[in-house]
Amino acid sequence: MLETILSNLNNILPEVVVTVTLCLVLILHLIDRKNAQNLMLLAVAGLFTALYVLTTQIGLNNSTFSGMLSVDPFATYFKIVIILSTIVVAVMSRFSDEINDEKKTSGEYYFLILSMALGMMFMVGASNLLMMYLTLEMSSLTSYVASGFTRKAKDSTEASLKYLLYGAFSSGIMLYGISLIYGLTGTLDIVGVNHVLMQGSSSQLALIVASIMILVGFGYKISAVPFHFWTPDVYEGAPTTITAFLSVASKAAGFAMMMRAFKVMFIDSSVTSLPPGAWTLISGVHIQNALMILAVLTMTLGNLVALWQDNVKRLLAYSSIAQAGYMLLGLVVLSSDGFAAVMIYFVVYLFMNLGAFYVVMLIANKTKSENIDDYKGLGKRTPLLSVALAVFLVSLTGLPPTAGFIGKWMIFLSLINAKMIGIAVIGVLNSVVSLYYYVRIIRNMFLRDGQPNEEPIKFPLAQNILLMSLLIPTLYFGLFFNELIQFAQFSVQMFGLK
Amino acid sequence: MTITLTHFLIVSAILFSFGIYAVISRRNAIMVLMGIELILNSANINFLAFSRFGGMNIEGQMAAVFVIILAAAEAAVALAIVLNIYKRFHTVNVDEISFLKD
Amino acid sequence: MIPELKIALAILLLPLASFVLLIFFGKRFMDKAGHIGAAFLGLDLILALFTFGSRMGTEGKWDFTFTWIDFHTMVNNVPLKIDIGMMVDNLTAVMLVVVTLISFLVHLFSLAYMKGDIRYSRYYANLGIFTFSMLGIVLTNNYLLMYVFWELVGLSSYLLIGHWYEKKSASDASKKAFIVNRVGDLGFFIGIMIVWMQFSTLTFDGIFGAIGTGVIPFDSNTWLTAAGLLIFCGAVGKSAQFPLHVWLPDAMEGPTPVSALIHAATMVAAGVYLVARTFPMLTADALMVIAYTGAITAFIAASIAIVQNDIKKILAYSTVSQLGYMVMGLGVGAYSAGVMHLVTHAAFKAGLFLASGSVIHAMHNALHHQHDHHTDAQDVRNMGGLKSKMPFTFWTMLIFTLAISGVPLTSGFLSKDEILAGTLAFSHFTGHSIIPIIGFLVAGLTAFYMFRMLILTFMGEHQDKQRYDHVHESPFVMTVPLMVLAALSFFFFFSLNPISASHGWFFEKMTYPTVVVPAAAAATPTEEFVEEVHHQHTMAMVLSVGVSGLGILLAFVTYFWKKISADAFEKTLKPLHTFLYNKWYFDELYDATAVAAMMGIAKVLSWFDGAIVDGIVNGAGWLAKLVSNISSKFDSYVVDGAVNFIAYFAGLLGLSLRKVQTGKVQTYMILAIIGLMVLMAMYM
Amino acid sequence: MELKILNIGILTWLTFLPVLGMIIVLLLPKEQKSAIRWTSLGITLLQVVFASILFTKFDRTLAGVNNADTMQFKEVFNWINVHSTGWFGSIKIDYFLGIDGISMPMVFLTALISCVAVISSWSIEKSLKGYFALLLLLDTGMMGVFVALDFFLFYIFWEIMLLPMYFLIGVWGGPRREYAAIKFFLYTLLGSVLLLLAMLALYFSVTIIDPASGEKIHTFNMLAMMNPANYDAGSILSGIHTTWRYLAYVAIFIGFAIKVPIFPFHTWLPDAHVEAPTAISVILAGVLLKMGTYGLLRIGFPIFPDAAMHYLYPLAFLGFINIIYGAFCALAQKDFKKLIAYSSVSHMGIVILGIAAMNTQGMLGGMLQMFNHGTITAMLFLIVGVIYDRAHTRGVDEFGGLMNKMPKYSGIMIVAFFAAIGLPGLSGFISEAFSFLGAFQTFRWLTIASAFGIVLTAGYMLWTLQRVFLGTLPERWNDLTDINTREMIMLIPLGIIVLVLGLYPNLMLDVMNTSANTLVDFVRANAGVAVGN
Repeated sequence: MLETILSNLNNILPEVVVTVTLCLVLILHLIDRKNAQNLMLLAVAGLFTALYVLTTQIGLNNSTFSGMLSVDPFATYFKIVIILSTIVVAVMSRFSDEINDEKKTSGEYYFLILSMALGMMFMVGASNLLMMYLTLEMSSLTSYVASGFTRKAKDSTEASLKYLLYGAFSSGIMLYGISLIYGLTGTLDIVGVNHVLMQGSSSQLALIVASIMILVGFGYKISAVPFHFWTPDVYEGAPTTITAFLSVASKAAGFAMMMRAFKVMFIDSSVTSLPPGAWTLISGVHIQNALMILAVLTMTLGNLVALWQDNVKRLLAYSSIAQAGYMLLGLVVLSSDGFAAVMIYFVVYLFMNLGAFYVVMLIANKTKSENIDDYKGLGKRTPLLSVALAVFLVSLTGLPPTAGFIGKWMIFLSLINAKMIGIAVIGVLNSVVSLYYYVRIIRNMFLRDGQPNEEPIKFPLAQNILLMSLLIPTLYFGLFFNELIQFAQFSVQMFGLK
Repeated sequence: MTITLTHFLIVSAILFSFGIYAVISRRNAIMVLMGIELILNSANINFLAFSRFGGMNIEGQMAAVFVIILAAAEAAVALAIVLNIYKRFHTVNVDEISFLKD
Repeated sequence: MIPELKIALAILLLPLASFVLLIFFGKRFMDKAGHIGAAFLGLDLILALFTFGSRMGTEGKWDFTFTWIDFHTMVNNVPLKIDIGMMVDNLTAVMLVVVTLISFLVHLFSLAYMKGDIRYSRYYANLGIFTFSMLGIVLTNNYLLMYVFWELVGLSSYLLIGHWYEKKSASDASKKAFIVNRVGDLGFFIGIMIVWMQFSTLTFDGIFGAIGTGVIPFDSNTWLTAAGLLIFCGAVGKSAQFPLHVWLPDAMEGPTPVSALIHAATMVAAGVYLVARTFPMLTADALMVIAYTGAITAFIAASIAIVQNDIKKILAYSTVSQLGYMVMGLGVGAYSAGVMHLVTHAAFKAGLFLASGSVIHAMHNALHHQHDHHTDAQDVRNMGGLKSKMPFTFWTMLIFTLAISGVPLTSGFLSKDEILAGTLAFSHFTGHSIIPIIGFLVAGLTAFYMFRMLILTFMGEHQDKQRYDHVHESPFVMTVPLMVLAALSFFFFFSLNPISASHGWFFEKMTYPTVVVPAAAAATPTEEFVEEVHHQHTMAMVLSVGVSGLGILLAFVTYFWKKISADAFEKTLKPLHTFLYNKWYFDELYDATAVAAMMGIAKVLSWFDGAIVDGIVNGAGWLAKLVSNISSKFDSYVVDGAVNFIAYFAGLLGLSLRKVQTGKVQTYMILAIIGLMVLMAMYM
Repeated sequence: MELKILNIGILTWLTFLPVLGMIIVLLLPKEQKSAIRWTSLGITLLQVVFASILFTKFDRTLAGVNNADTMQFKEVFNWINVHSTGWFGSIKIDYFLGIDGISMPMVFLTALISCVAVISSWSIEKSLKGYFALLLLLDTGMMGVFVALDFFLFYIFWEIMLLPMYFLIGVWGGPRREYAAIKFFLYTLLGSVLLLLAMLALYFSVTIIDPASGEKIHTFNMLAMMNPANYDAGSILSGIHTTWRYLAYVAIFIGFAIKVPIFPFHTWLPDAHVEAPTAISVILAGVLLKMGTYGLLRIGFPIFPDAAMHYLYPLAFLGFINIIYGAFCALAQKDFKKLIAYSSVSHMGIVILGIAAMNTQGMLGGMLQMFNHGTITAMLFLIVGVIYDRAHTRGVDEFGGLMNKMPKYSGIMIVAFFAAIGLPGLSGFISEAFSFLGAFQTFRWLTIASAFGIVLTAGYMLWTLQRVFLGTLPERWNDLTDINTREMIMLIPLGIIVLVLGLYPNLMLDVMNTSANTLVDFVRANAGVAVGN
């Protein structure tokens, strides 16, 4: 018994490392409350260790804890995304005034970040419905707290409440769905579920109800319309760092879990006639249309509403909803290249979105404002930062030669390959719409002049280094995406499937 | 009459509906949380009923136990947040706490 | 390329050289610019005379063709390429002399006339480029180059008319001239397109050769006629034929020598030359249209000329009328006569203009002396009695007038009654007797208004005594050209027989080209026609002498002996007079129709562009905003109502994209549930 | 045909010299204004030199178009190579540059116009570092579009131009610059996303044998897309006259039509031109508009011969509308620059008409018109710029009598105006004449109707000329100065080209001729060939 556990432990070594780190952070915090710097360094060090361990796990493809968790390339890929974004967020938190104001509790802050990360890392591996629910809740619970971290700020508090209620509510519905699935199939292990469903003879209606109820839970996590409503409010209210983290890491985790759940549960592995990489759903599972509708709604609504935002954080919130829409397109394709596209998109998204939030945060530090009107004339006051933000926004729009283009390009590539022209057209038209609001920011920075007496803003080297480490990949992957695609396509394979 | 699976399901369904109704109609945050508890427990009933009557494995009951624990944890976090809300807003009526909006 | 053609090429390039020299270094030469220009042209004239001489000795023609652009591809097994080149035949040779001679004389004349002009060197430069392009027209052997030089004379005429462009009227006139010509050229160009498409060549020989072998555009004589007529459009524009004649009178805004060179002798004759060149491929129908166009033009212009008072306007309309004459001549088929009239007219009409220029010059100086800037120096009513003051001018002017009136012993007489004979023959074959009638009528009118002008200008006596004293004869550089031209207005230069040109050298050399039109569509065969002309000749001569004599008599009776009161006439025929005086209201008509339409359309379209096309697109961009604004009102109204599902449902349906983000978390949950139900509903 | 400098292909040099310049400019301190100016000028001049070398070394007898072997100065490197994972098959994207008779004149034009633009930007003071950096980046984008033979690469360059253009109009433009800039941006992006979809559809329809590995792979290679044999049976764009092929062609067409711009996608043009600074207007009209027509020739026609032939008449009709409509709009303008902008619409219409003729003369005429319009309209915009710099107004009616005040200027102006009118002896005439001659053989009445445009053109051009240059000079302009040496330097070369091409068009025609013939024959020949089976 014990040795099985131990043997399993090195399968989840990265998680273990993170766990240890967060304990250490807590202890260090108890030792001296003042020094946030050390806490951050400790956390980052731990994360890097975890990252290293992860890299050793690449290619590992098995399941552990009696099928509860699977440690496969798919999970590993997403874990890397999560850890990377955690590192970035951890570092950028050091530069955030909001966070630094909460000196006494900065230990708790890093603890929260790390435990969120931990939850997400488990999410991407979870291959049992119960496990999925638990891990989802695990990351959610910490997120609720984290988004309310700056207790003095009313917004932050309100955000946490809304997040809590909405999250608990929708995960509750998801749980009900899970219970129904259990009733239908008598098992919670997704591979098992798949086997039962393959034999057919299970009630259509119940299956639909159940699967859509589960969809609610996922939809909430990835903030897909119409389960997105919490997103703008929480993103606006929460500290920018947490917003950034939620918008990337937790979305990634949600996506990973959703992809795994739907693929493993609903794939019809008996069908062999298909071209390699494509697959079909078990007859009677209509999840595809549902996803399609969700995707279209999500990006369209996200973009249209974003046109109206004057608060940059809120604007980025809607933009991230729209981005989720694009990624959903990758799922709709129902083929491994669609999944690969989504995974590539996430790496790209990691850099550009975190970059955008990071710049917004830095600017907010100085100007104490997130209002788009206060961005006027920034191009003169802080050229480097403005140019960087411009690049991130252009990348979010998806114009070459930025990484964002490659992300969208792969999505549409897979759509066209699946002959889904119509939906592809909707997608590209959306990206045209999105240009308008992204450019609004750029316009204010460069085309408009701010108040006459504004002096230039300078930023310390450390902050610029982080900026660069986000900016350079955004441009690099725009032109040299060989390895990225290579790695993503390799990582699509999940445990229990070819 | 003998109690069959169906009865349990009906009960849980009703419970679920009550939960939903509570969640969206009660103004007091605590009450909303209660509603959520109802939803979770309706799910629990399903789990137990299925594993008992469906002639199925122990998994369901195990799930129920986990859910109960998790519900407790959630309640703890939730109450902390609600407390904080009260500090800031001097009310726990969710519909009065709507400053973040378009 | 044979040496003769090398010389011809030199003739072509000399004026260009003069242009280049003067346009770039003109300022350096100060007032010597004129002499340089004149020198170049003098040399040119000598070469031209030489070419003329050697040409008349020989048969056939000199031609040089080369491939300008080779498309390296085949069109129905014929290599597609554009051949261009130059040629000299008798017609060309004559035209060379005419152009260079008159151009030279004008250069001379201008030395005095344009003295001290602000843009003296620019003026001579432009004369150079004009002469160059004009020579180009007569030297080319294909329609492409023809069109090229055609446009270039348009340009130089534009520049010269607008020489005094500070005057609004001048710049207007130049613009009008160019654009009206463009209309004609449009037709010309379309004609070229048809020809090119059918024959994939643009050389005269190539085209006529092809037609000769029975190939015709789109295998229909109609299209052949169309092609001919479209090319004729070019002539209509350049030679100021009805309905495009309106630009020529305005063109008198240019300096008088320019009028003499361009708008009397050469450029306007280019149209006639074009018709002559195209003659072989003109069908009967085409010729008919051409004849009528000429006739109508001749009549309209003559009728207007009667009542004009501006000496240059009178001459302008007489020019239009005479051009109509030539075109009519060619139209009826009297090829040689038409061409001959071109040449004779060039001489005496240039003379008339230069003479009038000399008069205007004198008047100007006189007026200048007494600091009178109101009196119009060009109004014949302010003149009179200048005979004794300016003898040279008067006598030469008299000769020109006789020539244009077609009085025997003049060159005009010869060419004119050949044309009239042609019209008679034409009516004999086709029965269109209206043509000869107009012909003779116009002959009479011409004699009348020309002598009216002469009498008013030189005879009677001058009203203003003091001004009269200040009038002086012009210097020699101006009178010498007049005398030269006067000499050329006598018959013997064209035919030793004073009463018939048909056996003179001109007709010998200027033989009819061989018509290649398919017999079905062709006009009367040349031989029969010439035969008939001979029969009609005497008749024509008598009649023409008669009518012109009548005209002259009437002029003297009215304006010299004043037996008939012109004013009384004016009174009685007031409406007619105003109608004629206002040139049949053509300008007004065109302004009211074509021009107004253009500008109207332009305004409408540009508004349309700004408002509609753009508006639609922008509108699409803002559609989202619109929709959500409208629905948001509706929504806010509903949301304020009781919290009930249907209301929210409706609100959601109402695409209230933004307003649903109320900030109330329970609203969100409800919406989520609705979404859930909708999703489920889709499968049930 | 190979030409290397420091073992780097000349086309790469041509394309990326400006980037080099941009980096230098960015490294230079703000204060070093003259250094920045001279660097940009040097770079662009070097570009012109290289372009001229190309022009002389270019082999007139090779056709190119759809044949990789006769493409000249080729450079092929593997850029992206994702090994087969069994789904898309391998993704291979080549860095594939090369030019033929279609692109050679455009390359030369781009180099020339960029250089002229730099000179005309000399007086820019407002944050000129950024200005020149963007200008050079733009230059790279334009050059890249004309030399890229791989669709993906083409698309990248195509998009790279957008952002610099946006800033150049938006920051250095006139009063309504923001509106104009975003309008340009949105329009062009809309066009290019459609292009993107068509590109992807093509990608999956075309398969070639990878010379390296020997496996079957999809490709973005344009030349491969032109070969009917390469289409997979049953792929989206296989077959002939299928709805998908039509849709794809229309998508591509709209993408390019917006750039040309073809009615009704033209409304961004007047705004952009009026607001943009002179140099940018010059680039817009001189080069960017040509990309649309170039795209049609390089991609639209040869890849979709059937659709191209099927939509030939509509295309010509749009050309006709452009000619007449543009001319009329120009006739009504009071703003000198807007007037010229609309004249561009009209003149580009002639290009459309010419290439729609789908025969040698029309094609040659259209291609030559592309080049000529580039030079002529550049002159016109520079002329407007000169007067605007002095008078700070563009109202046509506010001037008059400049002929006396600014003789040199007026001399050049006359050349430009009459070239635009299409006066023989100047370059405009030849190309217009050929376009019409060619078009007449395919569309008789339409061409006759379009030819009416030459009258209108004369109308508005001469009217403008009269209003601005003739007549008497208003008092307020008494202190206007004639153009200075710098302005001469940027105008004279263009003037000379206009004159030389007017007298000896073969200079350019020779370069295009073979390719034009091949293109026409290819399209006509393949219009009936079903692809992919």
